[in-house]
Amino acid sequence: MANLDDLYREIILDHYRSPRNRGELVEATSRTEGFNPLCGDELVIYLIVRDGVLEDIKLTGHGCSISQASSSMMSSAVKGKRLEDVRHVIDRFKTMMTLHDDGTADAPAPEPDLRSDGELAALAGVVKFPVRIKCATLAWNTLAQALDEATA
Amino acid sequence: MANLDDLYREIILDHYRSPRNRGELVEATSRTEGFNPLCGDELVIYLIVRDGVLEDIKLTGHGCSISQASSSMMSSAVKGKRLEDVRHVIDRFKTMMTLHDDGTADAPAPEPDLRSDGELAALAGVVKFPVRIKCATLAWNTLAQALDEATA
Amino acid sequence: MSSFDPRRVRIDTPVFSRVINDRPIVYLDSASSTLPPRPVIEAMDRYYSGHHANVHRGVYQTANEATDIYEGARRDVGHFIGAPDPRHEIVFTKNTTESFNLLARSWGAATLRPGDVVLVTEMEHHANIVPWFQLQAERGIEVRFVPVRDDFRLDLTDLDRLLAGVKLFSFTAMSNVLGTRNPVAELVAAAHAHGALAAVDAAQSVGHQPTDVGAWDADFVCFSAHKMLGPTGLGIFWARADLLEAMPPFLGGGGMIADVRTDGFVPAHGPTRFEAGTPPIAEAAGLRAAVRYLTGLGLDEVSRYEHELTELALELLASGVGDRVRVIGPADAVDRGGVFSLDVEGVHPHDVAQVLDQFGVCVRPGHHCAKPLMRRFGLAATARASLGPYSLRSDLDVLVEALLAAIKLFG
Amino acid sequence: MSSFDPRRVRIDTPVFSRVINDRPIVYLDSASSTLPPRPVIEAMDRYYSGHHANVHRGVYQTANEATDIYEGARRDVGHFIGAPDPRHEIVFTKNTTESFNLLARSWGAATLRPGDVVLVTEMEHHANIVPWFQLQAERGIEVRFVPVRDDFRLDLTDLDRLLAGVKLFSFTAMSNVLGTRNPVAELVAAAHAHGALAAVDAAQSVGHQPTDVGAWDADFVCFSAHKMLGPTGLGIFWARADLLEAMPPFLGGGGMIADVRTDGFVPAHGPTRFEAGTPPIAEAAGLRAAVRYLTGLGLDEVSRYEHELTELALELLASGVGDRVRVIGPADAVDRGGVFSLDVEGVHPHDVAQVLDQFGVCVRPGHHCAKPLMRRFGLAATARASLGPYSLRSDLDVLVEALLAAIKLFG
Ligand SMILES: Cc1ncc(COP(=O)(O)O)c(C=O)c1O
Ligand SMILES: Cc1ncc(COP(=O)(O)O)c(C=O)c1O
Repeated sequence: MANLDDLYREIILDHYRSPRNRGELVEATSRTEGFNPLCGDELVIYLIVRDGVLEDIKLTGHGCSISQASSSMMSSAVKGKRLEDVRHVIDRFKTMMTLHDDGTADAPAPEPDLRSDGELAALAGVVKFPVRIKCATLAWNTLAQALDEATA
Repeated sequence: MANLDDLYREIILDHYRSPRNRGELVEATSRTEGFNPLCGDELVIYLIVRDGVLEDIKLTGHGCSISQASSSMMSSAVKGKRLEDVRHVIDRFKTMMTLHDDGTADAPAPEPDLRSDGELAALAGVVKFPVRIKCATLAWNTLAQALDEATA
Repeated sequence: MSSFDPRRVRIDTPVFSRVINDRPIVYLDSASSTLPPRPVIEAMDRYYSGHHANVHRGVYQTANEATDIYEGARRDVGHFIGAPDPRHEIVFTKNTTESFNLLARSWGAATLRPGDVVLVTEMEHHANIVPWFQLQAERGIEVRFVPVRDDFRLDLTDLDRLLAGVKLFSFTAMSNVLGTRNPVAELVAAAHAHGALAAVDAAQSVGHQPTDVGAWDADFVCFSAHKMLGPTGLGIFWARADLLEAMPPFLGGGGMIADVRTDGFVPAHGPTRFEAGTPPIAEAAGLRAAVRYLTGLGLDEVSRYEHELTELALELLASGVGDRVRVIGPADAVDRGGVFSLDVEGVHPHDVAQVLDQFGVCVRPGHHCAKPLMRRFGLAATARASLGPYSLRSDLDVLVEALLAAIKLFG
Repeated sequence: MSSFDPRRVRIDTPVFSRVINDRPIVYLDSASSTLPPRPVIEAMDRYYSGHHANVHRGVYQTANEATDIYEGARRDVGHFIGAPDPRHEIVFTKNTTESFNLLARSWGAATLRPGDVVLVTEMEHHANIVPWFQLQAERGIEVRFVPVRDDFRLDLTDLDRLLAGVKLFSFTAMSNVLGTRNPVAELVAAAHAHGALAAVDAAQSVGHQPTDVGAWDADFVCFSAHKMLGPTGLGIFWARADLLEAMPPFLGGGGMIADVRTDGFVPAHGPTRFEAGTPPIAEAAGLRAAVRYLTGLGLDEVSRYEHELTELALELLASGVGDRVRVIGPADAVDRGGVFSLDVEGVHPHDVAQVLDQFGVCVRPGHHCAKPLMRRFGLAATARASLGPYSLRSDLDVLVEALLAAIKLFG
């Protein structure tokens, strides 16, 4: 039986209450919208990408604690990183969030490099609540799309 | 439990094997088609109506034993009758064939004036087989329509 | 004291033996779907175990039995809603949504010309909006909305102006988000006074209060079996017999034809014209049992009971949870059903529902397929609790306990 | 000897305990609808008794369970027919008929222009004819028929000419009247060679032989749960993922939208775009159990067994009932399923079925929703007997006994 504490870790609640990198970026090099039709969550990601580096990122929108915390944690995790490293984090995160057909996840323990990242590992508990996975991945899918657009 | 003998009375099988008043009427004053989409039964009724009397009637078409026998018996019962008497027989027959919402029929015993008519009473057993009622009434509904047209 | 006993209904309803997170289930999602009592489940079980056969056209015994069950359901559900002539007025569809699509694609497409207006309300379910938008896109009709006031009731001040040029006024008897009950007979009369027909979405009302399509004087009524203690997979479309007889077919296939040649087809008469293919037969058996069960409870009793519980719920939600919980719907129990859309300050509806689940409390977060209404009140979602005839006062107590826990967790 | 035992299936199927006119039921109407085994009935019972809730959007436990059951059915039935990616390819409808209407009204209406040709065959069920006639009437497409030969097989001599200008070739894998099995992969290849897409009506085949939509290389496949030991109220529409993704919505309402405003709507992606309203959830639970049950039996085994029985039936009908019974369908068991349309000299099919009922034998009289085919053979109706995995040799003996009685009665 999945426990609520697995979902609402303290660090997640902290990001929800005090989201990082919140706001718009007037000098953004790209602006990308994400949308979860099921819950109505909405997200806008502003990026400044220069010389293969994600120099700055800001977010606006609304959603549940999981989607808000995930996007806030994401912004902290990728800000200032080289694009290939950002993509690598995205891939690892999405693997962590993947359920197989039989309902099991690949990574009951968080991925090593996410664990090394610290905070993101706190989101590993979300896979125990399959309906919430979409909440956690919205920001990441939107970021992936933003990078595709930024580098197209 | 309804018994097959209730349905296939000897007189019914006789009318099926040797249908009365079969054929077309070239001098017909009206020609009316009947059709049962459920079983594909088809019927054409030719009438000669003069001075308020159904002087002649002939039938063509195909269908199951009940619809064939019913139309054959009908033709014998109405031929030569005054129109108001024909309408009366039609009404009585349809009452005999009516099922109530609760699945019971009005006339477990045949109607007096149908009994007096003799043969038609043999069709009373059909109400015990509700899906066959449409087979028995096709000819009568078509005749009613033919009279409406003939007297319009 | 009324003889109605929700505990008996609960005993009849097997899902209530479920334990969720070590707590008995507190089912507060009847607006999404009601829980079927054992007689409904058993009617379907019995059907499949002893009578199953395809309907119509059969001559053998089980085929006749299946046909009797199916046609019996048509008759019984017709009588249940006061239909004068069920055999010529009731069409079985798969859900309310298909019923509205049938209305739009058959009656609508045959009747409406570019510029013709269909009037709906801002509190409609998407089932009574999207089919009209589809006609708008395909045929240039206009879709107009009756606004909703800040007190969550229809704003009828401009109704006469709104009804000008309207061919159909299609509105809900009760909002699945607000709980608001609309004055159906009055709205139908207004429509008729302007030469418009009137369609009623009875999905939320039919299992909770008596329905009389004749007293409403309605032209079309749509609802679902699964919201009146019946099974999934079955919707009902009622239409006045003369209107139904004039409607062209919608879905094409077996059972709805009089003839098919290699160069065209001739549709059949009556409701079967709209029932192409093998219909939901076992589901009809289930609906019939649901109608009988609800009739046994007495819709008057159910409605009176749910009204009392609604009064209590509104009180508890106004006072029992501090000032952090706002009910998006009428604050008093007058002309209102047992649906409570909650907006909890600082806690997203998704999170509310998640915490409530920990207490065994089943509520639904989201836009409840009523996005125009959500937008009207500046919300993306609410957490919705809703009652059925098996709901208890104690359910409301657990709801309040769980809401307090959610508020505490998110500080 | 194969391990497959029809007696075990019969023991699993409660309807077989029925006694009709003092005789055990002899069910020979599986082409109309199959009889569900107990695991199918129980799966739905269990669903309603322990898990019922509306799907999607739910956060609480039973809503998740219901969603898992529903989506699990999508996956399982997809794997059952060899669909590479069920989540993006399987749409749940209410029956085969709705599946074909979806194909015609969504893909067809979006793709076909006046003069475009849809090719069907003379042996199609109305479900695969009437929707195309509806498009013909509304949009001026042409509906063309592949003729049927006197030996009850498709006449493919002119196929290349018939395929000229064709956008879709839509045909049945097996005729519900003749029993004829068509060479699906070959016909699909011919369609593709002419730049046409191919749709397969698998209603009669999917419960009786293994299905592999990939080996067929088909573009669309339609079938019904109730003809594969599953429940009523559930149909399946399979489409290649790229085709499905490009299809516009059909029925409008809740669940199929990404957004709705007061001025329009944006449809959702994937199969849910075609699943407006509350779907047949319990029915999906039943289908899942049916798929599991059939998989347990082994479709290869079922098909081999039914083939043996078909051989026997053809022998008996050719020799056991004098020369008064004609089988309207291929005389040998090659490329043919267990469906036997009987034309009894001098006895109308309705009467045949009525007499057979007296022996507990369930057969269906009528045109079997295939009027163009009936006309082709100059018949108004036949009495059709058809097999399922629970059929026994002794069923055929009673059939023959009863046919002889019918012949005798009508002299
Ligand atoms: C070949 C074929 N296609 C389509 C159908 C229609 O199936 P349903 O009635 O489930 O829509 C049938 C069933 O009679 C059939 O045999
Ligand atoms: C008011 C109203 N109308 C229509 C519907 C749609 O019903 P269904 O999902 O059964 O088609 C619902 C159910 O959510 C509803 O509450």
